Amino acid sequence: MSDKMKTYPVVDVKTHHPDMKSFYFTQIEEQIHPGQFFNLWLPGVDEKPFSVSDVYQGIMEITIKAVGPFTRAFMNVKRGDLIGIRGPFGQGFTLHQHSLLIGGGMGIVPLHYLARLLRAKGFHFEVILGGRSEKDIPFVTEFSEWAPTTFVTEDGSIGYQGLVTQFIKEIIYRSKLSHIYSSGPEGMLIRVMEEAAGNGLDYEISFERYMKCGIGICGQCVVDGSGIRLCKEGPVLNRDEAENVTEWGMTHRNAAGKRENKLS
Amino acid sequence: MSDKMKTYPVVDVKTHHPDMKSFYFTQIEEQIHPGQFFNLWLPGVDEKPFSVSDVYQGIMEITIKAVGPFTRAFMNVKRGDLIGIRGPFGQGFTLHQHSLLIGGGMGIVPLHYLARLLRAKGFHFEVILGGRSEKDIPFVTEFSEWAPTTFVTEDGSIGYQGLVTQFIKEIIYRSKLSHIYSSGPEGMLIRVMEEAAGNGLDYEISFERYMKCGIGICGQCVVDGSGIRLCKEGPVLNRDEAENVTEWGMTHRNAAGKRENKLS
Amino acid sequence: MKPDISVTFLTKKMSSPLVLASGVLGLTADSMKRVLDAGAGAVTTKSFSMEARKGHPCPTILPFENGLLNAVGLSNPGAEEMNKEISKLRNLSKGLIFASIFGKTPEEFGRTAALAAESEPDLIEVNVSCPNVESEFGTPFGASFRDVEAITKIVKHAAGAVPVSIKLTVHCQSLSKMAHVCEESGADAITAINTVGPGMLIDTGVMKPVLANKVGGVSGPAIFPIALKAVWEIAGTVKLPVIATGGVTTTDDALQMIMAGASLVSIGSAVYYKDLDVFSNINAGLLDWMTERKMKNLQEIRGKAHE
Amino acid sequence: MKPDISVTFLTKKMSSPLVLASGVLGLTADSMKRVLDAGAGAVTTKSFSMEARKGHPCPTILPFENGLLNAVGLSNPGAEEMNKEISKLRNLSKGLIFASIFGKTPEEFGRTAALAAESEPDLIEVNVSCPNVESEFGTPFGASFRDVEAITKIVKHAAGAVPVSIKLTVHCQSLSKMAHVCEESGADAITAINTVGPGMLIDTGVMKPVLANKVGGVSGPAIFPIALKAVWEIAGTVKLPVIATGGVTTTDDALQMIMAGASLVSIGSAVYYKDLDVFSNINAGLLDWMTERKMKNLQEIRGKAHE
Ligand SMILES: Cc1cc2nc3c(=O)[nH]c(=O)nc-3n(C[C@H](O)[C@H](O)[C@H](O)COP(=O)(O)OP(=O)(O)OC[C@H]3O[C@@H](n4cnc5c(N)ncnc54)[C@H](O)[C@@H]3O)c2cc1C
Ligand SMILES: Cc1cc2nc3c(=O)[nH]c(=O)nc-3n(C[C@H](O)[C@H](O)[C@H](O)COP(=O)(O)OP(=O)(O)OC[C@H]3O[C@@H](n4cnc5c(N)ncnc54)[C@H](O)[C@@H]3O)c2cc1C
Ligand SMILES: Cc1cc2nc3c(=O)[nH]c(=O)nc-3n(C[C@H](O)[C@H](O)[C@H](O)COP(=O)(O)O)c2cc1C
Ligand SMILES: Cc1cc2nc3c(=O)[nH]c(=O)nc-3n(C[C@H](O)[C@H](O)[C@H](O)COP(=O)(O)O)c2cc1C
Ligand code: FES
Ligand code: FES
Repeated sequence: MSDKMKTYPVVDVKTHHPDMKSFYFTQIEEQIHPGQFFNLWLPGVDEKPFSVSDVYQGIMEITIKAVGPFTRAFMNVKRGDLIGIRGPFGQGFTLHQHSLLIGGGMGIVPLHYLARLLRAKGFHFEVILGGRSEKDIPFVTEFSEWAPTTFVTEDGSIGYQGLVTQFIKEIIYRSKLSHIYSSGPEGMLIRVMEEAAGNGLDYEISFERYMKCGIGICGQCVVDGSGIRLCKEGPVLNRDEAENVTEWGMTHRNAAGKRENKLS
Repeated sequence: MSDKMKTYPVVDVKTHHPDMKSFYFTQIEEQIHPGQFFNLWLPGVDEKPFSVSDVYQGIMEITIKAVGPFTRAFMNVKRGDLIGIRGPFGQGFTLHQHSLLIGGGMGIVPLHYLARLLRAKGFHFEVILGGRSEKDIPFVTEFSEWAPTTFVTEDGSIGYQGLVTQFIKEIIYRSKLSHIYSSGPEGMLIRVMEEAAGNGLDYEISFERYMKCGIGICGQCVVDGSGIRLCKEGPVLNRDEAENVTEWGMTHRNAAGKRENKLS
Repeated sequence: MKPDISVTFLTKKMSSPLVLASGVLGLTADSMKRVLDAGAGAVTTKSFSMEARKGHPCPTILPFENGLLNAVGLSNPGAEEMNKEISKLRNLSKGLIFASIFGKTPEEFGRTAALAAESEPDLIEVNVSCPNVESEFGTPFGASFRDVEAITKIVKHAAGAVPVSIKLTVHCQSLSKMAHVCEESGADAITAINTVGPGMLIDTGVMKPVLANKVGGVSGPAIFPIALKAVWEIAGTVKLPVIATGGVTTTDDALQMIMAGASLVSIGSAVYYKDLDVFSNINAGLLDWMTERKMKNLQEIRGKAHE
Repeated sequence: MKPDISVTFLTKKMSSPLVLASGVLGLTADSMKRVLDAGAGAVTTKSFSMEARKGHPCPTILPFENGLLNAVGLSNPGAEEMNKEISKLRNLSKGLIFASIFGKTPEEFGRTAALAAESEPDLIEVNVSCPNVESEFGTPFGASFRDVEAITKIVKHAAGAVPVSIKLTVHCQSLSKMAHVCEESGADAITAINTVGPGMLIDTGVMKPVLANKVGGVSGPAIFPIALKAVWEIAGTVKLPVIATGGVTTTDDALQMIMAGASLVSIGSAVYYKDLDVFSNINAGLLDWMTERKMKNLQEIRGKAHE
């Protein structure tokens, strides 16, 4: 896998539910860091960015939720189909002791692979996962097995009813955690940043912006403030980097590069 | 130095006589084998092939005799002038014990560097050098110092009067030599090949043909028979390779690639 | 005396002859500031039109063995939005700002230029040569002497005091004639070249062209000699300053462009090959080269390859 | 069943779809035999004219970062000498022999074709597109629909029973229109493409263009996507078989060309990049690829990228 386009066969598909599936690929030569992403090309359709949800025994897993034309088309991908893959792109998470993983919705995806590596290192970590309802939360079983995990759903279908951000402070203090990893809807991420700052904690957060090239030249994924490119210097930013960005929660750019107000 | 064009300053010039000079270059990174050649570009004039006459203490020596427009123009090159150098090209000599070096005229040039390396290995070798007269024989002093050397000139101005080929057999037997290196006018080389074959000896001979690209694609330097390229598989050929060539002494190709009869 | 790589372009001083080429990171004030901070003397915005354009579906940009293939499809947020970025950037940096524009008709080029001029960029660069919109607009304007003449005149008129550079493609009958046309139509500078081709890449697994647009323009190291020849030809033909663009990734490339006659050297794809360090690295490389040769300024070597 | 890479070109069987491109090692029977022995299904001679030509002074061929730049200047020993080589090669090998010709006028193209036909090559390839002789002959004939039409007709007539392929350049207004012109003028095949550009390289030490001819055509990996697009466009337009040429160095490149519609794949610069093994390596690569996919012959994938 590289910056250049190459197609790989899907070696397996796992259906979480009809709108969320994992796809498996082999022939992974390079080291892939959790939080990095790949551009997946569905020939004849489009190419979009997706995080790595797992790398295990030489097999890479990508987990996709149907939310629009591309991801819906992807739900029809079957074993043996050829998918174009470019990457891994961007900077991922670095591994730290005593961390709290805070994930919301499909943002949970990169935290899954992160959790596998933290666990392999024998590091202590805890997890808070949230979503609209249980079916919006991928990898419930794995996280539950791997670490103390708090679930929070809007409809209470699993775990607590509420928002993940309500539980951060308590867990940090209870378990003496010193590093935060987070990924999810931007509204949640902003609250995480505030919590972390309030508690003087370092963090690494994975953000999303509209991406095209993945290789840092089209300018589509730049954020206001520092002008950094999320596909290249991100998608995972540390505290210094994230705090220099001025557009969180306010604007993002659409496919034309036009600023739109962000509602999430 | 590489296949790509780059200019290097001449760091020194040594005048053997007004029509024969050595030019020195530094910045030699690669290993250069004796018998290999470089293409030298005199900006605004032309680019032509020249053997390496020496590499010593990181300095490369090229020795040129004025015979036509290009080489005459080269006699005006001074210290500090920039010369384009591409190479080293082709296959050179391999190092053997108990060898006889047979050189004629400017063909002596590559044998000089070969002799330096044979000597550095502590190998035994003897030398026969010929030319029209003493001034056509480069490196008289060095060869005389380095090995038992027989000089043969047409005018008797140094050594014996006659042709080098008259002395081969005698020296081989006297000194129990088993390998022949040769370079010089093609007429001489053909006689050397005959002598070697007659005495069942292996040899490595450096041949010349009109060259352009130096990188094996223009086809200018191919020889009839095996169709090998002297710039790539040569200029030094071993016995098997040389015997498969059918055009020695008969034809060669001019700049248009047209066969001409060879008179040398 | 220490050598100086600053240059005067038209009437303005630049700290470096290096320019960010249009289409690369030229979307927002903050990202362009980053490039200026990285050492560029000027930045060119992504080409913009009156209205926003979404561009083609992805893949739109693909590295191949020795270059990039792109069919972004001139996606841009439209003149109004870009003008805001230009004005914002003006307050953030002292670097020069070149506004790149395009249109579907000569008249639209004119209207876009008039809009762009409102933000008072240091130059309006007129992209008459993008190959990515062919199927929509027919052959690029840059292939036609008549179209280039019409566009140059109309844009010059609309741009008022803002100088105008016409960005040419090698895919025309004669670059020197085209350069003459630009000069005679009132252009203040010429940018050369845009991408070459177009080209294509096919994935042999699915047996389909990889770019969503099937074909795209070739940029990067692959096109360097072609761009150099174009710059040399144009600089040898007209007196206008030339902004050299195409495959520059090293100090030596930049020097070659300047020796061919370039006033400025524009860098796009090298941001992929060398990341943003490419600007400071080439600046430093130019200084070293000049120091070694005891040169004072780049004027001493400009156009030398014509002698 | 084992896959088979042999192909039928026009009426003749070839052991491999690979062809040696004109201008590379195509000077003598013995060197062309070597290329056929190395795995090519056909060899193209160096382009020849009525009379011998010395070509330009050196340097004539220069590697750059990602390709070759050449201005050999169509040096060749003339038709008479080349006919001898072709006849000699016929006796040495079963491989197909393509005779490449050029002329200074359409009439001279005709006369050279008539001469070339005497040695009964399997194809006469008509080099209307060499950029290296521009200054001598003006713009290459390949840029003009009218010239290509005239040359195709005259050569077809002169060639008698020998089929004719016209070798096109991308530097014309429309490749698809040009392909139509060839088809309608009676061509039996189209070869695409010749070198791109021309380009230039400058030595920053002496500040001069490096090629003696100053400018030269670009070939090799740098031009692959441009050649691929050209082949795809031509094969999508006309029914004539296409001999694809330009930057092919790997099995994947050859497959892309075939999927774009190429009947044969011609290889020039790769002899520099991969040496003569390139032919046997790509042959083996094609066989492996077909074996993995249980394909029987290349016909199954030809033109697939158009679907
Ligand atoms: C770094 C990164 C990692 C991601 N990882 C995953 C993942 O592991 N699993 C997953 O299901 N989704 C992931 N996404 C989101 C995924 O890219 C979008 O869901 C997908 O592009 C939507 O395309 P669509 O055509 O189905 O929907 P659309 O209707 O086109 O869009 C739906 C949403 O996706 C966003 N989107 C659309 N195109 C892009 C694009 N090119 N780049 C970024 N966002 C886009 C839109 O802004 C909108 O918010 C990730 C996004 C980024 C930037
Ligand atoms: C592998 C090789 C190594 C050589 N090493 C040396 C050397 O170390 N010192 C030295 O003085 N000479 C050497 N030569 C010969 C040298 O290349 C020619 O003397 C030179 O090219 C003559 O050019 P000119 O314009 O001066 O003469 P011209 O009048 O053009 O030619 C004089 C002679 O040189 C031959 N020649 C001309 N051009 C070429 C060419 N491009 N390639 C090969 N032969 C050519 C001609 O056939 C003729 O025999 C070598 C040649 C080869 C092929
Ligand atoms: C991704 C990408 C987008 C581009 N977009 C534009 C554009 O919008 N307007 C334009 O005039 N040129 C555009 N170009 C062309 C570049 O400005 C430049 O002319 C060309 O790429 C050659 O320079 P380079 O090799 O340094 O990239 C684009 C090039 C690339 C690679
Ligand atoms: C050194 C060299 C010489 C060439 N000479 C000719 C020629 O005489 N006639 C011709 O039609 N094409 C000539 N070409 C062009 C090639 O045949 C081919 O079209 C081009 O190089 C692209 O293919 P490649 O990338 O595989 O080399 C020459 C190319 C090179 C590199
Ligand atoms: S997606 Fe193109 S710069 Fe980030
Ligand atoms: S000199 Fe060109 S092939 Fe040998």
